Amino acid sequence: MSNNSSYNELVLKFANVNGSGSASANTFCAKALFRMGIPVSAKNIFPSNIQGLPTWYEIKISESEQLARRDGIDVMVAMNAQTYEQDINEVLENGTFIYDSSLLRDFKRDDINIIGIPIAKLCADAYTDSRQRQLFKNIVYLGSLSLLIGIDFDVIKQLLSDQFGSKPKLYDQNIKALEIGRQYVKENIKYPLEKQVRKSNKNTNKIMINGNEAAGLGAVYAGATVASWYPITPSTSLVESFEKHAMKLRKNEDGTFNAAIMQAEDELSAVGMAIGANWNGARAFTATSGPGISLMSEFIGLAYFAEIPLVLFNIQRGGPSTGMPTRTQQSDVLSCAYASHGDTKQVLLFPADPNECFYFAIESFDYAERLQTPVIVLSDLDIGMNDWVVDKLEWDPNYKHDRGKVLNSKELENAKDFGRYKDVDGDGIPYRTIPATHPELGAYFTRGTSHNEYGGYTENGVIHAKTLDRLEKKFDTGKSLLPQPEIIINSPKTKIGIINFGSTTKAINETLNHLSSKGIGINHMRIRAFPFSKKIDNFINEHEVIFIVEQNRDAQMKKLLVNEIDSISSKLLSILNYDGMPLTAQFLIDKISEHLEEDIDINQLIAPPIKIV
Amino acid sequence: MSNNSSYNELVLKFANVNGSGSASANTFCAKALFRMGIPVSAKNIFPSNIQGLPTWYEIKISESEQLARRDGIDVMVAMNAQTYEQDINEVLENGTFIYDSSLLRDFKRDDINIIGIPIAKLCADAYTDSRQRQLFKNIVYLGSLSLLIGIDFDVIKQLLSDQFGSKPKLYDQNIKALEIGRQYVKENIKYPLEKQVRKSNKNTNKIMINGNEAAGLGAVYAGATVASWYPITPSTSLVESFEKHAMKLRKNEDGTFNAAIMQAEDELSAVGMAIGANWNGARAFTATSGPGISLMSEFIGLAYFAEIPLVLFNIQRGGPSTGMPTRTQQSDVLSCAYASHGDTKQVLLFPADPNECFYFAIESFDYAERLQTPVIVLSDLDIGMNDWVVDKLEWDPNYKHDRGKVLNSKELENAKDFGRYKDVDGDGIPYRTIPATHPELGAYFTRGTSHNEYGGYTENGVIHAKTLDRLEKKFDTGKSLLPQPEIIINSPKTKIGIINFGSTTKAINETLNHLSSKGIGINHMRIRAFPFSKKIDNFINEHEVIFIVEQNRDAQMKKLLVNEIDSISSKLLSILNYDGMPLTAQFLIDKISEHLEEDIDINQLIAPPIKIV
Amino acid sequence: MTFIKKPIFRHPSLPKNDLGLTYRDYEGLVSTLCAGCGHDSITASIVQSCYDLSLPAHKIAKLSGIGCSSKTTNYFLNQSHGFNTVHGRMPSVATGANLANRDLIYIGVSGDGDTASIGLGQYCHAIRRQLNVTYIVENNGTYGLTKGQFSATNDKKSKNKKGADNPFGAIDLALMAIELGAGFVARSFSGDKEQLVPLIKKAIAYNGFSLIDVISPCVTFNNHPHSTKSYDYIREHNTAMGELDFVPEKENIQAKYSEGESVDVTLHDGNSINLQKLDGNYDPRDQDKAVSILRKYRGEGKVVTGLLYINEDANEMHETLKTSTTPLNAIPMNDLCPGIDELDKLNKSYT
Amino acid sequence: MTFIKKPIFRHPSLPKNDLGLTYRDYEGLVSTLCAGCGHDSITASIVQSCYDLSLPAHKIAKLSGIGCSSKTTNYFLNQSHGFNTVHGRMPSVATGANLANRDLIYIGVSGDGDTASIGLGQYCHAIRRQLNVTYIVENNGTYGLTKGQFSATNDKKSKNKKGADNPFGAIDLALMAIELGAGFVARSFSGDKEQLVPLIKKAIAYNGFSLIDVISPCVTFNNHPHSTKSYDYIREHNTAMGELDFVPEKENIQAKYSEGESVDVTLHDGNSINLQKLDGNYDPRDQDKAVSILRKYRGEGKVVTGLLYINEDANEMHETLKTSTTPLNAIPMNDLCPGIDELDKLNKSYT
Ligand SMILES: Cc1ncc(C[n+]2csc(CCOP(=O)(O)OP(=O)(O)O)c2C)c(N)n1
Ligand SMILES: Cc1ncc(C[n+]2csc(CCOP(=O)(O)OP(=O)(O)O)c2C)c(N)n1
Ligand code: SF4
Ligand code: SF4
Ligand SMILES: [Mg+2]
Ligand SMILES: [Mg+2]
Repeated sequence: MSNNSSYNELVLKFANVNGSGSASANTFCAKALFRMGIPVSAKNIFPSNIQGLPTWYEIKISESEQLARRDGIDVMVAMNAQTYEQDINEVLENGTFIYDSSLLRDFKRDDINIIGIPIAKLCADAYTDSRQRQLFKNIVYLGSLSLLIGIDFDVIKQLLSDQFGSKPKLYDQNIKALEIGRQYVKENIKYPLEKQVRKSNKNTNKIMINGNEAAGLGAVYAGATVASWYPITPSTSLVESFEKHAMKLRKNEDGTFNAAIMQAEDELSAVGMAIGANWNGARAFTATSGPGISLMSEFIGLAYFAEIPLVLFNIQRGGPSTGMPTRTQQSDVLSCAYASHGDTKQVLLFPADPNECFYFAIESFDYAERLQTPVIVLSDLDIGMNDWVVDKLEWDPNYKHDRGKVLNSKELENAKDFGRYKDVDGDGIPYRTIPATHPELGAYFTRGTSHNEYGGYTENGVIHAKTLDRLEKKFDTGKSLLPQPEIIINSPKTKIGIINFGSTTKAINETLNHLSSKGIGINHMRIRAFPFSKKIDNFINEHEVIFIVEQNRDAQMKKLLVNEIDSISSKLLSILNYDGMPLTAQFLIDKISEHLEEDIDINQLIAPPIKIV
Repeated sequence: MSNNSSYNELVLKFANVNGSGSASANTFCAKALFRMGIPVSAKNIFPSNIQGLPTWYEIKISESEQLARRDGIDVMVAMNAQTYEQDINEVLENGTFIYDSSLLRDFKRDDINIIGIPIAKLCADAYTDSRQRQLFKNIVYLGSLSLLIGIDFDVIKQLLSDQFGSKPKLYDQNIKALEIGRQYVKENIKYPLEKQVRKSNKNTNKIMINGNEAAGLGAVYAGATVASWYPITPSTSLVESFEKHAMKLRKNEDGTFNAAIMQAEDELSAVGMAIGANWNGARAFTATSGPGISLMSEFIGLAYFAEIPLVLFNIQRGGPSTGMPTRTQQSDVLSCAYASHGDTKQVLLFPADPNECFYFAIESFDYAERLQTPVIVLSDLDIGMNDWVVDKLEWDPNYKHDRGKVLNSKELENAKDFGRYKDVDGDGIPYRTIPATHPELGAYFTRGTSHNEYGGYTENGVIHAKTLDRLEKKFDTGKSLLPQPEIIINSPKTKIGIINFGSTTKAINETLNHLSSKGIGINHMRIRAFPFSKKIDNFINEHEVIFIVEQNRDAQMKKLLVNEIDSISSKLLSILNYDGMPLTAQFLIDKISEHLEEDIDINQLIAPPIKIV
Repeated sequence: MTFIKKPIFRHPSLPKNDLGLTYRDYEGLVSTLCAGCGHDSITASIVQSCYDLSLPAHKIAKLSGIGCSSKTTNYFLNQSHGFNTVHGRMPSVATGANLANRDLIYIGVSGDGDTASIGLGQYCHAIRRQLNVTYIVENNGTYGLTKGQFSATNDKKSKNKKGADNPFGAIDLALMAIELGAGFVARSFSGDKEQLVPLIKKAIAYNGFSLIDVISPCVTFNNHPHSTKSYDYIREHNTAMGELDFVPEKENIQAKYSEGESVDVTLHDGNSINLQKLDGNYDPRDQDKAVSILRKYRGEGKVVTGLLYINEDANEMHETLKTSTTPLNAIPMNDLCPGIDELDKLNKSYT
Repeated sequence: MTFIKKPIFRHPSLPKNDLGLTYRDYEGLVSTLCAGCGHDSITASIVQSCYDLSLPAHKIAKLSGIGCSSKTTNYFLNQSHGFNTVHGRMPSVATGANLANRDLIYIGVSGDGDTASIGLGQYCHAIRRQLNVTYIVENNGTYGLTKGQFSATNDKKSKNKKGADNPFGAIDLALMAIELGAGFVARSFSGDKEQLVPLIKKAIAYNGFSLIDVISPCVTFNNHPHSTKSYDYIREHNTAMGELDFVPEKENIQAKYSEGESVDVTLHDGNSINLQKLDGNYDPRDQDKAVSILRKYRGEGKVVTGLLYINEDANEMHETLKTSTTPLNAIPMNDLCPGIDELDKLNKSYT
């Protein structure tokens, strides 16, 4: 063992061919490290393809919990000859490059440690079936690696026995493959490497989970009963998680299920079903990404305007258009916030990790029913499909699901005059009824056309504008109801702040730590929901320079902030008319005069025109 | 004739039942006034229904060319008993209320002049066929009105003979009906009214036309050959105009047409067809409104990302959702500017009246082909479906359609290395080829997935980000190419400005005149296109208070301005990453450090953190 | 025809059904459709059917898309929840609603534009799932609400209001439904209440997807050169004025004919259609027969009406999905939420 | 299977077609589909057909939606413009392209998810318009690219990769096409080049909508309990690991059988299908016969292959629309723009 040994701080990367069984093996490795109590973070970088293309898996191992991605690889397990060249370039000086030396290669880098293991040969010797020869290559390199970086073999064994518990033969065969890899290292290679791992205790009360698994489970805990969806990467596994858990936890004695999962014919249909089910009093959701959001936007506008609860998970991927379906981005912020034509605004939630996906999945239904409007949970591929180490999921037995303002039969009888769209409480949120509640009371007509307080059709512009105003008031009500931002004041005196949301949080924490160590204090706010809480206005007003970190080109969250926080653009005064009638000059004159008369500052800016007409 | 007579300044309104033939009659009246040389502006306020519901038609008559709508009616022709009550309330003091006194009524308003004409009875006496009795009521009240306010009968006759030229019998019958109305007035009523009209000379070189008619004709002049669409109010008549003119002006000797009009099965298909046709080198467009825009958004994103020219007319109507299909709004600004998921931005044009609809329809194809991107012309119901008096349409015989960067066979042979998405000229605009141009050169693969400079599939985040950057550069190129704002400096010294776009311009002009007359000078800028010209930045920077006038609730144009003009929200600094990979801390640290080091102002804001880690 | 509220006065001597309700109790708001529109006749037949069946209106949900036809859900069953969704997408909303509560009766009303054009995909897939809905297409071969464009069910030979030929062939929604596995497929005529009411009643009783494709003439579809003099006048007048803005009031077209008989019905536009009623011996359980009879009469330019096909064994959607017999919207949150112990187990599985 | 560029070396002795081109000249990029995917066989048949017909590749436009199948347009005809549009909406883009230039040959490639689910409406309406396209559905009964969900063409009885039953009935795209008036409707099998190549050639030559529904097995569809021991191992392993991420390399399935014969073909998943080839006496011009033979064999659980229906008199879209014989994209702007005199006349009409 060299004196330069360092522990639990390295980036490990696997380069494979997809469809070769490597994904399971690599996940297995991350899990073993997790069980050793070491903080890890794993990223699967896979192609939009089923078999034969390059795929990578990165594990950041960091005792000091700096768990954002990092360029520059310490140990590269290069199992795909097609990408050797690019893979070896990523290895840091003094790093290690492990490859399948069944075919020897000269890599022309002498600043790194190149290890050849003849994996294909080892497997050809050990197995006769061609598919086993293929598949076990993954386990063999895992075996080798376990010795090279020091993964506890007992942990591995336990993990294998957990996984193959009921299938001892599979267990044995996997152990055998591991041993092949270990044996080769023992006999041929100096081990362990300088960068290695050792047991730690950082993962007490932690779990390893991806966001889609957590969100699907959250929807089960939320009491959702209808999931309608159309397959699309990277959202598919969210519905699969819901299905798996619901089918297991909600099975009745007669073989029926207290849930319905419906694969729709497309995204329009998927969201239409979710709207229909919510309208009819079930908790229903859909999940999609990218193109699906665009296709759903007409229906999202209907739900907004007819005030139907709706939960929609958008697991964002690389856009625009079909874009990069297997890469992560945060580029649907604007298209979701303003989804649909006309004056529409949607409630957004921004989970930062799988743990928050679970809670937001639950709360999203509460918000959707309380506010009677679509709630879009903006996760992304990084959160949704990668395994993260997070706090374990908690459940408060006293938690009560908030079904919002729904009138039951008795309440309907006591109500003086039920009007579906009346603002009875002054918070902009009307009362609704579920079909079949009462034989004579509470029926109303739901429509996407303009309507009066009773749901009746109207083309009266004044009533239309009043409805739009109430919807805006309702939206404002959301500001205090929804998750508040997380604010960390690193320096009470600094005038510099940084804002982020979603999956970039780990990188922010790491960055702020780094800057702190250089004596630079920057205050941090993580946005968790739109409409924006007043605290967000305050944070922005209290700082003079604010960085906004986003994973998109168009600075979409910044746009949303300047859009919604008037103090930022205070010199622009809006004059708005939206009753559907062509504008009159009198309306304008009145509005402008009001401003001129009431605001002394503005008054002082007046100068006479060149010619007086 | 009273001494209080006033001329050519009044608002005339017709209240009718739709499907009763009133729309033609009322348009006829406006046309007659127009032919008398009087400035008029007509607004049709109709229900989303075919027969039996209330409908109104307003004509503002203003010699002084104050042609925005005005509340308060001078002469109301109330032909719908269902709405008498609301109609009479709109009449100004000393105004006139004309109704069908076949059924006498006491209206309890003695501050106005109430005139009863037994129109139904007159028609019952004059006609035997029940449908003629119905239809000619409209002509009878027109006849009465012509005497009451003084519409030149010769003008009316000429108009009738132009309209029914080839059908002398129809002409005679209409004249007869007019005379019935006139006769009754002559015999029973004191005429003319105080508010009347007389010949003027304001309409030389003017025409009366609606925006959809003009835009459809513009598309013919633009050389568009494919129109694919799905019926939706208020955009339908645009395609009908294109069809009418193309079928007439583009008929070949063999009976075929140099145009194809395709009614698609829905909006997704309509825009898909337009994209396919443009991809294949035809000039093609679609027209829609409200819900159609939402449905088209996936395809709009494809055209943006694959860089396919596309012209889309959005004749805006009242939203959200199905909303008020027969009312006007400007509430699709944001949903069009950011149509589709991912980082997308669309070129918008904002015509202010039918005249500009004609020119923008032509230019939109030039811009779409030059920039290889969708161009959305944002008209609205007010412009699109109402008849406006505007300058006549002009055509410059030297005008050459700009087909953009399309390589022909010879150019392909001379080109060293054709790459569909290469930025050869540094303006962000690549060269394209039309299928079948050359047997061996120029073929490329068009896709919505991420692609390299040759159109090849890629999942390389760096290449993806480079493409997005080039698209942004191309968008910037649009800033100087597109129509510049119209700026009117009413007062060089004032620090107050007003911004508008589209159909509100008449109201702005009227307002500014009014304020001018009170000594208040406000400078005016009319925005005509997005991306915003630098002149727009300048105007905003040069004023301290700016009113922004919009026909929507959400201040959508203001949002677009603060979004795109960084000076407005200069304290927010974006840090953006969009290569599809999870964010690294190093990336952040580098970006922040750059700012801290380079910008002295920011540097001064630094304070140390509470605890240094 | 008017937007004035219908008087609520109920005559005490009106007949009552088993629930003690009168016909009036099943009505909706006053129609705003054109006088003479076939859709209004269908509305009346729906009211009659629900009254006859003594259905509790609040247990019915009525859903529609967008169009004149789709507006009608507002004109019947005031005591039912109604949902005017978006154009062409009613089937998905109805599917979701039904998933949430399998115990309600679902009536879906759509137009030929709504179903055969923009909504064709959703229509086909709702059928494939055997959604338990009574799906009524008010088929007028045109886009009424947007003023008379051709729809995809319009026969190739016919002309539109401007005299233009319909360029493309008609989609036969009934044939399509049979092919896709709909359990109950019928065709009728808006003016034939005697046939329509029993069909609606059977369709409501049927457990699965039931289509009734109802030919429903549109008054604005008014352009045939062979109509009366005065009519020609109106047409010419409209043309000269450049706009179709006079819609003469018409009577609903009625048709009475017996099983096995055929009848020529003249539409508002002067065109006529030949309706052929299935005879009493026709066995609607034979799918092959249904397909061939539809194809045969279509070939002869005839429209065959009646119950074309019924599959008495089809599994409706919930049976296939094995959803709980209790409606999903009625299961208490406590039964749906697995609680803390399960979460502990799950947490373990994530380590 | 690999993303390495295909070597451009061409053997000088390769046979040449009438244009002097070799088979290689009709190829595209190297496929990235799974080894053994049926889609790759279809690609080869398309290449063969175009080579045999001596088509100038640049006069062909190839369009597709999204899916493994839709990717294949990149794997043939490198000299043709290709367009991978959006999921399910290729028919509309192809319609627009065809409107712009009626002189090109259009090959549309789609999957069963792309066509029978999200794209069903566009598919039906493109047929109705008799769009002149060779429309090839690479039908594997599953969503390959999104990892094995059921598609709407999947037979009710079959199971998916997780062993779950397919709940809903299959949509028969060929039957649907015939009903909607497609002029040319065929069905084939990816592994039967001898049948497929002539069908593709005929379809390309046909002037109107030609559908070839090609059964095309998917390797990942691998879950049948009756397969070999070693396979079972992989399957169990995948299940235990919780993810299907091992795709064993397979051979393309081939099938050779003659007219009138039937053959059982075992798929990668161990399931088998029975293919029944139409015999030489079958007259594909009889629509009724085509419908009934499809219905009959389906009833027997068999898949009938061959040219099922052809209408030699159908009007393709441009004939119906009366578009100019010169492609619209080739008419000079000067001929399209009416100019100043017409505008003056029009201005007058607006006064
Ligand atoms: C997405 C969308 N596109 C277009 C429209 C406009 N539109 C309203 S009704 C209608 C057609 C209705 O035809 P049909 O369903 O046959 O009903 P009908 O009026 O004939 O009864 C259309 C195209 C719309 N409301 N929404
Ligand atoms: C709008 C949209 N929804 C979903 C997807 C995700 N998606 C990609 S391919 C595919 C299914 C492909 O199935 P199929 O057409 O049968 O092709 P195969 O892969 O089986 O050949 C889906 C759902 C998408 N790309 N776009
Ligand atoms: S336009 Fe036609 S379909 Fe619409 S209400 Fe009138 S008659 Fe009925
Ligand atoms: S997943 Fe199936 S359809 Fe896709 S490439 Fe592989 S074998 Fe072919
Ligand atoms: Mg219709
Ligand atoms: Mg498939």
